[in-house]
Amino acid sequence: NNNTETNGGVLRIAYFPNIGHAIPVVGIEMGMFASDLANSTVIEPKMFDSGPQVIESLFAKSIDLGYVGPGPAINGFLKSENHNVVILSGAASGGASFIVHPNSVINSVDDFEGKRIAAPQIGNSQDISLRNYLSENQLKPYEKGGSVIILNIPNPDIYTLFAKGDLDAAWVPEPWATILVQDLNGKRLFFEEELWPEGKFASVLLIGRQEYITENPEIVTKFLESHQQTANWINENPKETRIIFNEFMQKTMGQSLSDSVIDEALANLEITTDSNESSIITFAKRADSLDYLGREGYSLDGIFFDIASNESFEENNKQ
Amino acid sequence: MNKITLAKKIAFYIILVILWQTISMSDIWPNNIFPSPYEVGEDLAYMASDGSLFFGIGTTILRLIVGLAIAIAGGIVLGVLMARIETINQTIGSLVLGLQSIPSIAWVPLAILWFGLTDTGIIFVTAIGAMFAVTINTYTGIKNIDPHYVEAARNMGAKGTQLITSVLLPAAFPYMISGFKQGWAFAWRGVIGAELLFSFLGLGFLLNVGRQLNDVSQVIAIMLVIMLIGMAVDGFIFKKIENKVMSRWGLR
Amino acid sequence: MNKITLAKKIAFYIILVILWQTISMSDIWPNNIFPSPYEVGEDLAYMASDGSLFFGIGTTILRLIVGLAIAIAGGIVLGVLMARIETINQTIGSLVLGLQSIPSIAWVPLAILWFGLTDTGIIFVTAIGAMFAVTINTYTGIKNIDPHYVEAARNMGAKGTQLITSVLLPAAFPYMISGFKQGWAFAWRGVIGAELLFSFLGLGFLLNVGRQLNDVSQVIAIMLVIMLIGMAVDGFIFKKIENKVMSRWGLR
Amino acid sequence: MTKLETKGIVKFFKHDSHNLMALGGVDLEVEDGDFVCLVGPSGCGKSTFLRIIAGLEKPDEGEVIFDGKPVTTTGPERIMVFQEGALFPWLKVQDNVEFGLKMAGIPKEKRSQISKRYLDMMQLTKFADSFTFQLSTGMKQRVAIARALVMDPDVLLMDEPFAALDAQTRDLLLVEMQLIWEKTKKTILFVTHNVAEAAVLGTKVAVFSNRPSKIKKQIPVNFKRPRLAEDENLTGLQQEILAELRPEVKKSQ
Amino acid sequence: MTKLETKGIVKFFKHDSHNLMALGGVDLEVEDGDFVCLVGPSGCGKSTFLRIIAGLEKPDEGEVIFDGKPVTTTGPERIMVFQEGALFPWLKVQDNVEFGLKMAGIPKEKRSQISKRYLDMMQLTKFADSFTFQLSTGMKQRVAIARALVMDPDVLLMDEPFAALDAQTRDLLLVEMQLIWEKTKKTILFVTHNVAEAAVLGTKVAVFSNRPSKIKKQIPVNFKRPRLAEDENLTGLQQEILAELRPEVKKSQ
Ligand SMILES: Nc1ncnc2c1ncn2[C@@H]1O[C@H](COP(=O)(O)OP(=O)(O)OP(=O)(O)O)[C@@H](O)[C@H]1O
Ligand SMILES: Nc1ncnc2c1ncn2[C@@H]1O[C@H](COP(=O)(O)OP(=O)(O)OP(=O)(O)O)[C@@H](O)[C@H]1O
Ligand SMILES: [Mg+2]
Ligand SMILES: [Mg+2]
Repeated sequence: NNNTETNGGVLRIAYFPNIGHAIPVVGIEMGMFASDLANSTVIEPKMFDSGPQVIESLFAKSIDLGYVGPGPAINGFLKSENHNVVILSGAASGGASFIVHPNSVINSVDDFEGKRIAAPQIGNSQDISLRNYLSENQLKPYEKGGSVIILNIPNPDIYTLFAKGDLDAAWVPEPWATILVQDLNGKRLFFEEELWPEGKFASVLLIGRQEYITENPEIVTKFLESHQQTANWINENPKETRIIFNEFMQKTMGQSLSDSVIDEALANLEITTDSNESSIITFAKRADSLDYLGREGYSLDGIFFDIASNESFEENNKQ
Repeated sequence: MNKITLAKKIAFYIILVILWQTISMSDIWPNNIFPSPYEVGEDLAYMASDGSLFFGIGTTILRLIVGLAIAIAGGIVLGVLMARIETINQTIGSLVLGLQSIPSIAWVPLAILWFGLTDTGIIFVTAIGAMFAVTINTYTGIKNIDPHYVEAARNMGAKGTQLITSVLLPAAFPYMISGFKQGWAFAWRGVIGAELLFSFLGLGFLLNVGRQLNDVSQVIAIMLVIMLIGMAVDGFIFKKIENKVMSRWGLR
Repeated sequence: MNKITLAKKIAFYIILVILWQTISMSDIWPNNIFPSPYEVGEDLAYMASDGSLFFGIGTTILRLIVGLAIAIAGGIVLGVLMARIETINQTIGSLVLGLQSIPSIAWVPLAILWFGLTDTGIIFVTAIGAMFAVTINTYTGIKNIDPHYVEAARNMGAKGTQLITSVLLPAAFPYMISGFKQGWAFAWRGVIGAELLFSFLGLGFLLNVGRQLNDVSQVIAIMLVIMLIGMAVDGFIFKKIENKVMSRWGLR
Repeated sequence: MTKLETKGIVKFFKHDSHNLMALGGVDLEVEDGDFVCLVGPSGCGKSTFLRIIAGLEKPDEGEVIFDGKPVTTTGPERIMVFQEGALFPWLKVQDNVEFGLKMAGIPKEKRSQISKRYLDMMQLTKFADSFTFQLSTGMKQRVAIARALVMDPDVLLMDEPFAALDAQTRDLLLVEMQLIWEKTKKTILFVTHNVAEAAVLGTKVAVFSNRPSKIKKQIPVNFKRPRLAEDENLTGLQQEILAELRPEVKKSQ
Repeated sequence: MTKLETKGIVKFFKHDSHNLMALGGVDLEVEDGDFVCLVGPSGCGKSTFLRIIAGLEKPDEGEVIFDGKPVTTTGPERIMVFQEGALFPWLKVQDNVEFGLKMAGIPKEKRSQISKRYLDMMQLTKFADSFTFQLSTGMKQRVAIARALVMDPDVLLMDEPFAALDAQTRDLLLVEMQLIWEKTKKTILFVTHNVAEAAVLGTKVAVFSNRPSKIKKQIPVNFKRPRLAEDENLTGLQQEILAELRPEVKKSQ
């Protein structure tokens, strides 16, 4: 039944087993999503471990909504037919840090020359931030003739290489940043939000297929309400959130994180439904300057799906 | 296998495990990079007891069987067509050689785009990695048939489909088996690779989970399982078929 | 290849491209899932013009060559030892069959652990995926040598290393070639897979970039390159060696 | 009555640089019930000639006339016994013998009835369920002959069927072959490079010249049967055949 | 002078269910310069006997005595010519012939000097650079003999070297073999199943009994050389050998 066509009675949601995705994790584990949508829709959760895969699945219509970072969200919008992939809401802000290896001497950007610095996959938010940060400081990556070696690798591999001492630093999201600090004595040089206006930038977004959204305004409206309420609940109950998250990890991955890691990681990010549009526009500019958005130029017109002004939702609101 | 051989084998594996344990207990590598056999065993036992291991094995094997069946059926048809119709050989044949050299893992991104994160996608990757090996071996097998067989059959009135099913396929069978064997090897690699990248149930998924959690002992545990299944398929299924064919052909 | 065959081939590929273009222009699949050949060509041209394509190809081929060389050297030594010393065959031999059935992609997590994000890690994955195929074929080749060759050689005074280098290896060569061929196929799959997961330069990396940026036409462009290189290696290097050996052995 | 006739059969083969004229116009007339032995230097085209008659190869010139009509394809009335036997290793002996019947769509029961008769005739009944590799070379040859006889062809084309046998087995089959011929009254064309064999078996021995080959001489053989290989009466005939053959073999070297 | 002697050679082979006694105590004395032809029913153990003398197989009982000393391993003084030739397909003709010399560490120049002589003797000089598949069966056999002679062995062990040849080539080699033997004065043990061959070549013909085999009879041959296969003088001798052989072959069937 996990086929490619939309089924009115089922809502397929993609998310990662990751602390930044606290809203879907809690919403699904606590049954909030399910109870808020109870009489109309079955929630079908789908777990992923990278943004591009979520986008691929949206393209293939095997999911309806998904939680991803701004990098994949922008990519998805631009690469989809008729801009079918759009941003519905925010899910988290902040929560990435620059961690330096204990044996490495990096005290500021002046020490970056010749260092090996890791970030997750190409085109991911931390990757964009890192590369932009370098160019703002007149540094170039190795493959562009510079001296800073950027290694784009999945977070778990960053951990491994960090442990082995193969890396000088890493630009990673939570909870990996905290894990590197607590487990491996990494030094947090700075929080990424320090580089943003008001110390805020969108780090997790709720996106969806426009097609699905306009065909199912009722479901989407209800889901967005549930999404908002879950966010509120999390902010009011950080301790319970930690317990739920850990039980979830134990159940799905067979392992859990230490309480102190989760607490610190949660404290380092903000669970919010604000999609911080200006930070997304900045991300897109930066991605474009890195050649990530294709050669024909880009436009973000319509990336933020506006429920208030959409016809199908207007009708829905009237009813 | 006589007793001495068996004893040697057992001794060898015991020594291997002891060596492994010794190295892991010494402090050459930290434990999270080089786990001990005990930890690996523990992980295996845990996965077995909560059922996730067997569910993973079952899922992978099911996908493998479906994918391999498609690959074998498609490969035989394509191979026969190439061997019998020169134009097909000259056109599609040249493409097959190229497609054969695309690692099946390279199909994963396309498979996700085309089929989504579904069983179909994984089966597609599995089948496409194996199909061309079967095709090429079927083709070679038919081309290498002793022409006397074909002439004798034609002389005795065999034609068309009859010729293919009664003479060409059985005569090419020893070659085709090595095609199946190669196909299985590629399919096995393909299914694990696809599961690892799709991260969607199965042994490859368990491998990926171990990796995501930096749990080297789970990684090694799953590798052992993969290895044992591979050995079992090679040693039981293929060895048996090969022996049977070889002895029927009088080669053994 | 005569003119008609060539014409057929060219016509076939032209038709294929036209068909592809037609399908992509029709609205069966959206363009982001099924790009047109024109877009793919554009991507290739772009990657060629900024040099990243050739740098990628060079990197991958270099790793392949080193990995394959290690696999062949190691495989031959191990194969000879297994064929000559029964105890090694009974112990390590049984392990080799198992290791052979571990998809090389499954080694990636361990390779990252042990070697870090280095060329060494990728070469390790490449070599280990290919080595056991060479081993098994060398072993089989030596075991299948016409015993008369060995007896004649012993009778004329060949012993020890001389026997191995002057008789066993040349006599087993036709088998070993198919081992090399299989080894190359596995190594090629291994190096691309490793690069894709390591995401550290090379063609596999470019494939991964295309994937991360949801750029299907780059994915297909790289697949075409992978396919062409594979065809070239199969068609030039191996076909040549095979023809040479076959004709020297009087089989063609 | 003329059963089979070849008229001016010419056959070229392409070799790397040149065209080789293997057959240079072969004329042969075979009466119904004849047992014609064909001898000639190695490489002169004897096998090619048989293959053309069987319809497995097309002549470049000339034609094969069977029962007064020209034939160009294979047909169940002209069945070939190959030098190597060409038995199918994936079939049991009985299934090998029944192969042609199966292709003709004859039902299983009928098939096994027919094959039983010929397995019997060839003293192979005990081995009906064996695979071919389990047979000695002589037995394999007998299966190949049974497989051909089962088709009940008018003409049997045999290409050095005894070449690979040791002396004892060959002597045995030489006798059997004559019995079969007498029993079945088939027309037989039999290629051999063994002059004694030709003298023992044939009602007629046709000697091929060297390439481009023609039929140089036809020698009738009229001794009473069964003839044996050791038969001293045949020595003179053998000498006569050899005298024709020797200069051709010389030319071919 | 006795060059080679075997005393009570016994050899068993394991078959699935039982032990097969192939050789049942073979005693043979060979004088220096003898040309001994060994004949016997198929499967009686002739090849095994040669292989034991060559040191390629160990007897279960008995011993091989060479120049008065027992030998148990291979040695350059006892060289075997295999039935199939066993030429190395990866080497050119000349390299095949020089193989034993190379193994002995003789330098290249010296090697090619020696091999040239034997290639000449075997009329193979023109083919020194050919690969073995480019040779006819007869030529291959000559290369195998040259490869053995190059080692300058005291004893040459030949296992049906002419079995695969056609009649013409065989006749030629029968003459050459006698010339080689006269030129080189080697001691030769020659296995054949062809009685005529044995009569033409040997100074002595040893007939094996059926399994468990012994030497049943030794027949000296004293006709003048070169003898030819057609030689009518030899007919009587052939009959004598056959008379010894026939009952053994019967038993073996
Ligand atoms: N398919 C072929 N391609 C090229 N030349 C061929 C082919 N078949 C036969 N010839 C050539 O035709 C000639 C006759 O071959 P054929 O096999 O008919 O000889 P033959 O008389 O049966 O010889 P033999 O007694 O050795 O079996 C030979 O010189 C051979 O080289
Ligand atoms: N390696 C072996 N294993 C088992 N049995 C063997 C082996 N080698 C030979 N024999 C048996 O020993 C007997 C003698 O074999 P050998 O090859 O010496 O016979 P031969 O006299 O040379 O026969 P032929 O004339 O057919 O060559 C045969 O019955 C054979 O089955
Ligand atoms: Mg012929
Ligand atoms: Mg023998």
